[in-house]
Amino acid sequence: MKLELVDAKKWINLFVEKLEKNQTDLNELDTAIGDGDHGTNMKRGAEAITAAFEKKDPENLSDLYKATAFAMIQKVGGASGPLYGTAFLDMSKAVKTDNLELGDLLQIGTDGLKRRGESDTGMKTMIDVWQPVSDALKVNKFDQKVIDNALENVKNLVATKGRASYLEEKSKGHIDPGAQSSAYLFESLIEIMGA
Amino acid sequence: MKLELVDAKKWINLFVEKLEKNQTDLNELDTAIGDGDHGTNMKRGAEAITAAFEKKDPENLSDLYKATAFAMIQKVGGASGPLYGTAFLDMSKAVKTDNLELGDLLQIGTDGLKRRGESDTGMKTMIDVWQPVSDALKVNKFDQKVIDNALENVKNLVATKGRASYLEEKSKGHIDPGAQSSAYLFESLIEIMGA
Amino acid sequence: MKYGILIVSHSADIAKGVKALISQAAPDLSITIAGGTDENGIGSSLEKIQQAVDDNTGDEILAFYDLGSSKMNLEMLMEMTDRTIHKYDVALVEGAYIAATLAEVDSPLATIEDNLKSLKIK
Amino acid sequence: MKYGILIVSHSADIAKGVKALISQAAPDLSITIAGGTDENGIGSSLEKIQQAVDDNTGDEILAFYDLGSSKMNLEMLMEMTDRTIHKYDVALVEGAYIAATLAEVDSPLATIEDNLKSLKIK
Ligand SMILES: Nc1ncnc2c1ncn2[C@@H]1O[C@H](COP(=O)(O)OP(=O)(O)O)[C@@H](O)[C@H]1O
Ligand SMILES: Nc1ncnc2c1ncn2[C@@H]1O[C@H](COP(=O)(O)OP(=O)(O)O)[C@@H](O)[C@H]1O
Ligand SMILES: [Mg+2]
Ligand SMILES: [Mg+2]
Ligand SMILES: [Mg+2]
Ligand SMILES: [Mg+2]
Repeated sequence: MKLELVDAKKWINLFVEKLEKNQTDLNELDTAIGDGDHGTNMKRGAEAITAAFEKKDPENLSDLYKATAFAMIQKVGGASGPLYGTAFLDMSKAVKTDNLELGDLLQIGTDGLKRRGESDTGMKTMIDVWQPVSDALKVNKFDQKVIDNALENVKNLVATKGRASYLEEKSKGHIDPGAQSSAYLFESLIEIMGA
Repeated sequence: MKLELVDAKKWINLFVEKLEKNQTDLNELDTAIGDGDHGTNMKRGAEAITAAFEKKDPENLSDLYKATAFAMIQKVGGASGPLYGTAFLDMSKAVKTDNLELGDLLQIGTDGLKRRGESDTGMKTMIDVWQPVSDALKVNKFDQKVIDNALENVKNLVATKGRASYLEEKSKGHIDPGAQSSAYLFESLIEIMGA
Repeated sequence: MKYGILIVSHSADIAKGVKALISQAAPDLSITIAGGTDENGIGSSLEKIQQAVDDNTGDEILAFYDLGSSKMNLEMLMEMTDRTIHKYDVALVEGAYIAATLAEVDSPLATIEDNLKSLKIK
Repeated sequence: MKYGILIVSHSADIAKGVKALISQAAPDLSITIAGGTDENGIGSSLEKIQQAVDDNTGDEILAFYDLGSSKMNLEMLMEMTDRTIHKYDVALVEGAYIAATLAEVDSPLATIEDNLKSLKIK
């Protein structure tokens, strides 16, 4: 499947809503294995996205993803800023010439995360949600279960990237905050896909 | 030879005078191979020594060296503080039971420098003045030439301890500021020995 | 055993900033600082270190410093105090961050020191 | 070739303090800093990094950072700028101090990088 502008807008707006609603939960996850600010960071990013869309309503997919990327890059203030920012920026570039299949598009975003984070799956980061979601979309098997499984998997991992990696074994048993915010992103996607 | 209280007091007071007079020169030496504050640091120490002596006139050698040590430790603010401080503190302890021969006493001070600095001769520090002066005193051959030779030698060394060590080869050709302030200390000693 | 963290820096600003940074990851630890000279210039102050040790409520103290005179003053204090202070010759900011993160979750000293090993630069 | 120094830290205080500390040993270098978020909280700001790069008058820039997001934002900026920036994965305070000391006396890049090697911890 491919996303058209109107649905993609709904997607990002839903994501923004969830970030604003779940700020405290994200902070709590980050308190357990990080510095406790992921919710606050993403809330700042969410507000910046809304402000950017209000300032100039994106006219195409590329602009939409670019505005999302810039808001994240400029306002998040934590590692998730350049990470989400790079993912959306790479996606923005990719859709410029061609409205890609969603699985392929998200793979480009995932590759952006890997590049920016010098990381990969299995390190207990947001990548552990992005990658399975991209994979599932490529074979048209994407649903809530994919996200639930990814979060379940991430919970049991030992972190080897990001702040949580300093905790080594003790990072086990906690959901990675960036994985959770990414879960909100893709739950928003399910909602607009179902609609 | 041994130093009696009255002469030792003159010695330290002369040292204080020289430090106050030569603040700029010491800063300049430190600017070349360090952070430019050795004169300012030693001036602060000198003032604190004067203040301590005014507050309570030292009644014996041990008190004199101890007051000197504490003033240095508390007020210098640079590496030379704990260094001179340790040297004089160890000397203060040593003279408590016995008025030692000056060469032996200064050797105890020199050993204090080595312990505090985890350093030795040949590293382009104040030790390269203290050690030859102690050695010369032990064999009754101490004069200005000993100090001049020590400074000449220190100038040609490559620093391996203290800030100057980061400069490696480029530290060569400069007199170490701590060696110079130590030269003032021992030139003061010559002056009172001659008198 | 709850460890406290002691930061000794040539700069009052660095010390203050490190405390703010690591407090985020370790809000439950006692983190005390000694930065700059008595007059808040660049340098170090035995008195400030003494005060920071006195104020630290950790059972034992993990201590981090930046350069030469911070180290020597810290060692001087260690000879004078009866508090147990572990001094680490590691990167100041990064070492203090990792130690605080681990101490916050009650990691044993062996684990903390094991993780600091790769940060030894002094 | 006169090198400039760029300090990227999660904390505005750390950045300010490092600048004060290394300026003592390297008064002639251009040292610019990016510390904390846009609102001066703990975190990093691409805009501040951008500004610090713009303000740096060194021919090339030697850059030092503390943790994760400082690094990523710095790398992001490096992809966007045409200034030559050398980024070092070394201890922030100690690395910046040594680099500044050497750059101050016009040491070649090879010497500076050689001396930074033993401070690599990231
Ligand atoms: N190197 C990395 N690669 C991929 N993801 C990372 C990396 N470092 C951090 N993350 C993600 O970023 C999240 C933390 O974001 P946030 O709390 O906003 O940043 P910070 O750690 O700077 O406070 C982590 O939960 C993790 O998912
Ligand atoms: N490890 C050491 N061992 C012996 N002497 C040292 C050591 N480190 C520094 N010094 C001495 O201290 C002097 C510098 O003193 P000062 O400028 O007051 O301190 P700082 O380097 O902290 O600014 C040097 O010139 C050197 O003689
Ligand atoms: Mg965080
Ligand atoms: Mg953070
Ligand atoms: Mg100095
Ligand atoms: Mg100094």
